[in-house]
Amino acid sequence: MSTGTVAKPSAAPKGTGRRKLTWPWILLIVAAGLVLFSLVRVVSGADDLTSVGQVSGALRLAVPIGLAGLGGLWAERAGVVNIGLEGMMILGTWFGAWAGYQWGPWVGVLFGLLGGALGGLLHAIITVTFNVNHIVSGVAINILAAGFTMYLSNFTFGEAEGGSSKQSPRIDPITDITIPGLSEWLADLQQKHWFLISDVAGILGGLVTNLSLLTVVAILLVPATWWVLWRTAFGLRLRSCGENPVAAESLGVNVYKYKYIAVTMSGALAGLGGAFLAIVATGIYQEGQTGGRGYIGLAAMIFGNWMPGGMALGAGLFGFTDSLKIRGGAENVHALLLLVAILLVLAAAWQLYKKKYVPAVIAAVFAVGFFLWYALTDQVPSQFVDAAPYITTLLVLALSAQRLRMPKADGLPYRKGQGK
Amino acid sequence: GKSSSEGGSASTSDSKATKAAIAYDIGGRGDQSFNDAAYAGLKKAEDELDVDGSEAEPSSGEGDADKVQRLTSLARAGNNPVIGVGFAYAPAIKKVAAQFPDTTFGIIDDTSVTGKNIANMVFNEEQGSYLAGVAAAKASKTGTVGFIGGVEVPLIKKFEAGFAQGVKDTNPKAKVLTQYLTQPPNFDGFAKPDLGKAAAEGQLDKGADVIYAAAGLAGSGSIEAASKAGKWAIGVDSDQYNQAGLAEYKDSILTSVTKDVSDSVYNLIKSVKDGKPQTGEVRYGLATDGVALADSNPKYKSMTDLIAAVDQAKKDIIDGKITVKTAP
Amino acid sequence: MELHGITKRFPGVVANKDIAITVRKGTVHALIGENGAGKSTLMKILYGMQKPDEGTIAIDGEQVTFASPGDAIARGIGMVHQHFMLADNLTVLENVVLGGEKLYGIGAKARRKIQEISDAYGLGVRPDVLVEDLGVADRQRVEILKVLYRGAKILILDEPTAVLVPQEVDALFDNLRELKAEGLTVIFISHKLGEVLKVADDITVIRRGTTVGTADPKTATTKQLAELMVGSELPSPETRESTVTDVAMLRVENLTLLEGGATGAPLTTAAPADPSSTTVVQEVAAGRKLLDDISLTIHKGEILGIAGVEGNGQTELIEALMGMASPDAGVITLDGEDISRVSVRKRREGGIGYIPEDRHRHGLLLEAPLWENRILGHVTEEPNSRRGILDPKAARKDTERIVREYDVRTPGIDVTAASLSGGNQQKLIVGREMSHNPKFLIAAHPTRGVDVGAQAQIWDAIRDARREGLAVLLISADLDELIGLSDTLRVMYRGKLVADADPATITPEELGSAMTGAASGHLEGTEQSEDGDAR
Amino acid sequence: MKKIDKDKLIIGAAGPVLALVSSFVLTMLVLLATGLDPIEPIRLMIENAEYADIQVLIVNQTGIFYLAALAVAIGFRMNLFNIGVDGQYRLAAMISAVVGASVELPGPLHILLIVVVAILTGAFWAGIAGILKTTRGVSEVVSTIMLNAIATSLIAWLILPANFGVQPEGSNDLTTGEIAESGWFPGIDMGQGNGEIYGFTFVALALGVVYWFVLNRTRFGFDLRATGESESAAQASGVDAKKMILTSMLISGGLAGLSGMPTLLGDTHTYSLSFPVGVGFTAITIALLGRNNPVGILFAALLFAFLEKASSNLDVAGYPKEITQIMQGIIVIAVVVSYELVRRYGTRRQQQKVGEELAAGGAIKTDKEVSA
Ligand SMILES: Nc1ncnc2c1ncn2[C@@H]1O[C@H](COP(=O)(O)OP(=O)(O)OP(=O)(O)O)[C@@H](O)[C@H]1O
Ligand SMILES: Nc1ncnc2c1ncn2[C@@H]1O[C@H](COP(=O)(O)OP(=O)(O)OP(=O)(O)O)[C@@H](O)[C@H]1O
Ligand SMILES: [Mg+2]
Ligand SMILES: [Mg+2]
Repeated sequence: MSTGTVAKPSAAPKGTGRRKLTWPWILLIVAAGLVLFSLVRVVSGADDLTSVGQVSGALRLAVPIGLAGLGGLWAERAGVVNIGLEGMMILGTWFGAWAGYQWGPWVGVLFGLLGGALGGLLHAIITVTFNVNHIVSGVAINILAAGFTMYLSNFTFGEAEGGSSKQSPRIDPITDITIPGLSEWLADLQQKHWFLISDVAGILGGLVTNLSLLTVVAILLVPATWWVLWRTAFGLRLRSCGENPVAAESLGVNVYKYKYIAVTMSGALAGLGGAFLAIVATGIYQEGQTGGRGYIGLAAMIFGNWMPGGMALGAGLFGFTDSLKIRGGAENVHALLLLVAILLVLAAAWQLYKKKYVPAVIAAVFAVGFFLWYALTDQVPSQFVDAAPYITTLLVLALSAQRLRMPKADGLPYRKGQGK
Repeated sequence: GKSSSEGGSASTSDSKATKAAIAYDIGGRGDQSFNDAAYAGLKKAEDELDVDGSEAEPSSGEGDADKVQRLTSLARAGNNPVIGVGFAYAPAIKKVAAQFPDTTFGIIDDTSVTGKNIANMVFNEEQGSYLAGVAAAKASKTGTVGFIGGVEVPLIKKFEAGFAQGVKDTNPKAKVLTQYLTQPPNFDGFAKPDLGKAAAEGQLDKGADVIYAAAGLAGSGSIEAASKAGKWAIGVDSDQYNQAGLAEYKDSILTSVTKDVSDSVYNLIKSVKDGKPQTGEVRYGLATDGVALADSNPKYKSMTDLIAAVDQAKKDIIDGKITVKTAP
Repeated sequence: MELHGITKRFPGVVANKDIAITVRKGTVHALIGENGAGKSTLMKILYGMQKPDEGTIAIDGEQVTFASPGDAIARGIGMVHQHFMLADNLTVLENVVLGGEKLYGIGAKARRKIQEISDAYGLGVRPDVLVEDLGVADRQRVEILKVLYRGAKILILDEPTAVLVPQEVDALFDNLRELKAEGLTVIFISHKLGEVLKVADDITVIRRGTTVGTADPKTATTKQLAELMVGSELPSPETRESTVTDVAMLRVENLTLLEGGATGAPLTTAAPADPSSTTVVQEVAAGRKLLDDISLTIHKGEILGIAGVEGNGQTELIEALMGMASPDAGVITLDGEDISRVSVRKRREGGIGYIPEDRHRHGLLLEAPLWENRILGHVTEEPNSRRGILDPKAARKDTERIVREYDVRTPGIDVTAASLSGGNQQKLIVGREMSHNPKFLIAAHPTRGVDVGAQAQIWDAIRDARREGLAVLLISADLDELIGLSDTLRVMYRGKLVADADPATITPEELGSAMTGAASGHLEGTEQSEDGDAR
Repeated sequence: MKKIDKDKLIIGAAGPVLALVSSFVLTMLVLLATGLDPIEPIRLMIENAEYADIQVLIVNQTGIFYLAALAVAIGFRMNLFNIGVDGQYRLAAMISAVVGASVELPGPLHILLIVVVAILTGAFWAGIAGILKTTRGVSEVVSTIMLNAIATSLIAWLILPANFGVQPEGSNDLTTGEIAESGWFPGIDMGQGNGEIYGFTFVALALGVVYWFVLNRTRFGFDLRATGESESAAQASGVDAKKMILTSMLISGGLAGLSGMPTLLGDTHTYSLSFPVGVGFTAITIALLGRNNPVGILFAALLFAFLEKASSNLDVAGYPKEITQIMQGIIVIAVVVSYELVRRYGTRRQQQKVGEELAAGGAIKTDKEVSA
């Protein structure tokens, strides 16, 4: 190892019994969550919690994170840690905008993909061919991508009409689709603020209102990734490179090839996330536009246990809280306090049931704390509102039992013909 | 040892032409906001006063020491005045101004450092915002208006305070929704239109029908959202009705609270060139039109009731009948 | 199939030198030779995983060159590697179809095919379990299935029996005979000469990279083979006179460890992917007893051997004794002191020595120099440190002593542990552990994968220490070693000590039947103890 | 023996040389491709770095980077990825500034108090990630990313005038109030307005020595390195991995907390909205570039400080400053790739030697065998 620092996210405790989440269970959990949410909304009166606007906003904020996370997933499933997602996203924003303002948004999307893929390819060359520590390479790519795009902006956007050295001219928007009738009907229903029904209507409404075509593409990429990686021969080979490349090699799989494909694809997806930011979310390229979303995407992927569905859940959670806070945080986040209090009560009850008294008491104390905070105030200070997505993520991670399992050869160096 | 500006071409400062310099705040030139406004002032001075202008950009994550070095280097190169764009330059100017008594230093948005050769160019943003509040309260049908601040710093809170006061004084029952986009030192809130848009959408959903965004570039997202919803937006800093990038939404831009940074820079340079350098606090308020409410939108002009109320408020403020708070 | 003039050089080592072998179609051809003789390398060449520097390969008279295993597979060659080549986190099905997806897809058709093959050869493989949950023998079968699935005509088995008990070996051999009857050719590598004689049609011996001879299994004896392999007589692990005292050194009472207990909390890194490190837990259900009421006593000067198929709790027993896992019940007493709740470090300081079963995972810092490896595990003890401060000078000096006394072949003490061969790594570990005069030594597979010469040295070291009153817990898959070295024998099965035996009279086969759960209680010499209540 | 030394020397020198040459060439190519003079910017930077005031800036920045990079490196040495150094650094600077401004103590005590508070705050913030990891298995990568953002919010709240902040009359800045002069760390004035070298820079260097000593000469350091190299082996050797994770996280956080001290005690004497940020992220690169080695990190920190400070006049001369960031990226890649190439060569050499030794040791008599 060149630097002795393959840092890897935590591995699951050995021998934890895996209980697979089956569909009925998932649906049940989702339903329970919804009821809880609805309850909190009705009690707190924060009707924005599940409004159409809130959900569609959440989606818009979640997409770039989710695309970055998906990118991370491709790379890490093939055994390459990709902390360079941020850089690849930056390339996506820049290339996407550069092509987008000149030749239209869809060409921009294509170039965003290509720009990100370029970053991915570089990462592949450094980590796969030269076997350099993956984190070093990723960090270097982040610096390089940021520097490179800032530098190039001076020569491109800086001279373009309506642009500056820090931002691109405006890009034509991509068509938004709103399903006529349905959208309004759901919005109306949501406006009634009925228990549960309005919530479901709001969520569904958010998913069909002002939906950019690129958002649709991004959402479809999640099941598509799952299908490709878990249901095709190509995917099996790719995953085998992340689990045991030597075994794959011994069966005639060209490990280098799959790693190259995976990491390039990873970059392309992150680049698409960047292009989304520039073209759909903002309409222009701006320096520093990604604002660490690549890292958050990586976090979402770890959160989701290296699985597309879990990753999407992580990105969604983040987008949701992010949207909550930006759309009138003081009130919305205040309602979240109640939710947290209830969840903590449930956690305490569960620990009690499992006869783990100390954690139960701790959870209960926190529950009371949060409840008091909720009851005694009307608003959460805006500073804390800002932290809501991050605190939520931490809380969810800390409360959910950690059964994360990264691909076994993730981040480890591999050289052809040197396996034992 | 030598200092960076003693040697080299820079030290040949014997030419008669006035040299002026501005040192930018984070973001630098091209931010289409604060820094660009300062640049516009410099540019105007170059064009009209035959001044030799130079600019210097900060690097990200730098400290006071770097700013001291930058200002020193600019001053040594013979620039006069040297203008620090933004309050972050205050500690640096305090140090450097003492060393260069013959050079005038300008600082925008700060009066905490003072000196014979320091010009503190400050704006009564709260006064302009008060007028915006009056206009918003008058224009609102729902009685709910929104304020969006880019980053929650005292400077932007001045905007909030003035706006809220203006609204309440006009319509005591009106509700002001307030939303800040980010917390310092995360200055994304001045730069990310998507955040401004999301925040505006949230406020619109809560019934706001006039939205005032003091959020730099992010404000364009708020304007977009308000326009799409068929509601009013109020712009900031420059007259956003005439801004090319926002032409699509101009009809929805009720008015803008202008803050004439560009003129303040120009004025300082001119004063130095004229041999009567400004010093001490140079305040730009309603009285001098340093801050003002734009009236380019024909629809705005047609609201006579509203204009009357705004003009009355303006008069009251200038006369001192109304004092506008600077903190919410 | 014919191999001709194969030469393969690695940096500094000639692994194969002008090797020539002819394998007849439809036979089992055994390849024997000591550690590092070059057997695996030769087979990897035949399998396309490595390219020969010189030499030719001909199959059915036709000359071939393989650029990758893919080419070899296409020519009908299949290989079961010495170290398992399985991805733990994939299912059996996925592991089998990987690389051969074109044959039957990756779905239902493939599943049916696997079931078909499994039934045909009685492999009993379940396609949808995770490999992680399989025991070693099952993994072995998956490996064989992988090869059969691809329709291999030539089967290479590199030390397939190293981890199997005699009964499992017999089952494997039955399979091999069946395969042979179907016209398949098998190349079989083993260190166990008895097995070789049992199953092979031809034998080729390799020493130091070259073929040194062939033998006819019908006439040759193991002794002859051994001499051919090594060039001298084989050492035997016999202990000679007993040194057992009646002073109890280690006493374990009612030790119980439940699944999902305090073992390995979630930590910094995942263990390096090493499929050969088989901490196998068979079909673990939450709360299952990994160690079930274990009681044993080891006296000063006694070697207690534990026999058992891997994955029956030996690893957990070691972890519990070392303090790496905290047991759910039971008391461990070392030299009269209760150490049940004492940390690993304190136990080590208190005189427990540890030769781990997996030296790469538990015994060495592969990328660190030898002298730092000498410190590992004894960092708080003399001469490595004094009052919290390391003493590199003393440690280096002592490392040099160990290198000398234990004949560790190395150019110096500053090279990394990774650059030593397995046998030399093991000698270093033994030397290190012995240097702190342990009262009690845990020796897990102390000679696994180790050269015969080094094997003898390690045995000597253990015997010498035993004479001076060392108590030893010996765990080994090599039943000859176990029987030869131990003073007392116990058999472990599903976390329980189910049987005991007298090493003087017991045979490997009898031991093997107890290891598979077929016999229990006190195993009496030659008379079969089938009356023991089979659980 | 002499031969080995020569080998080592050549191999040791080959890496940096290869890296320097290739990054230089690549940077020139980028400049050429955009139609700029390829040499001039580099010449300008070198010239700029000859001035005393720039040198002071470089030295001071090196100290800051060095501390933060040590914080990152100590985590890396045991495979912990503390992305949260930036948050720890900011929070520690803020809290210690508050404490420092609110007390009056005699000189050394005052400084000591501030420093201790900074260490504790940084350690506390990193410790949250450590606790979450050891008790709940939350990946420190995720938790430190989150904690960075949470630190931002927490600071924004704490610095409100209603809480612990101060808004100086006439200023739009928020500060924590000025620390009395007894709490200023004396520096070395370089005269002629060239600025001061922060006294804390020397503390940073001393800590580099301590870092080396602790890691290489103490039991604790050995355990830490062992855990980083092989967690399983370390555990078997008696290291309590959980305790180790927590301890190193605390140390890392403490060092991160210290990295705000040069600026706070030597320059600003207050924490304000314009306190430098992003140090912790640059530090990750520096630690990786310096290969977590105290001397390597020093050079890497110096290099990065040079690139940042010496480029200050590039924009005035008409060259985009961003070129330095491109150079940073290229240098990191060039360095690690060339180190890897050299390492491969070196490993091959070493194995060759081991092989020769083996061949010499185990006398082979292959050819005299008989076949049965
Ligand atoms: N993947 C590899 N890359 C480089 N060198 C290797 C590799 N695998 C093995 N070696 C070299 O081969 C030598 C022996 O390796 P290995 O441990 O496989 O030996 P062995 O034949 O099993 O030895 P022993 O007989 O002692 O068990 C070592 O010197 C090692 O450096
Ligand atoms: N990848 C490699 N790189 C360098 N040397 C190697 C490599 N693989 C094997 N060797 C060397 O080749 C020699 C032969 O190794 P090989 O694995 O073929 O032995 P073997 O006969 O299979 O031994 P064992 O009985 O231990 O399996 C080893 O001593 C080792 O030094
Ligand atoms: Mg072998
Ligand atoms: Mg071996």
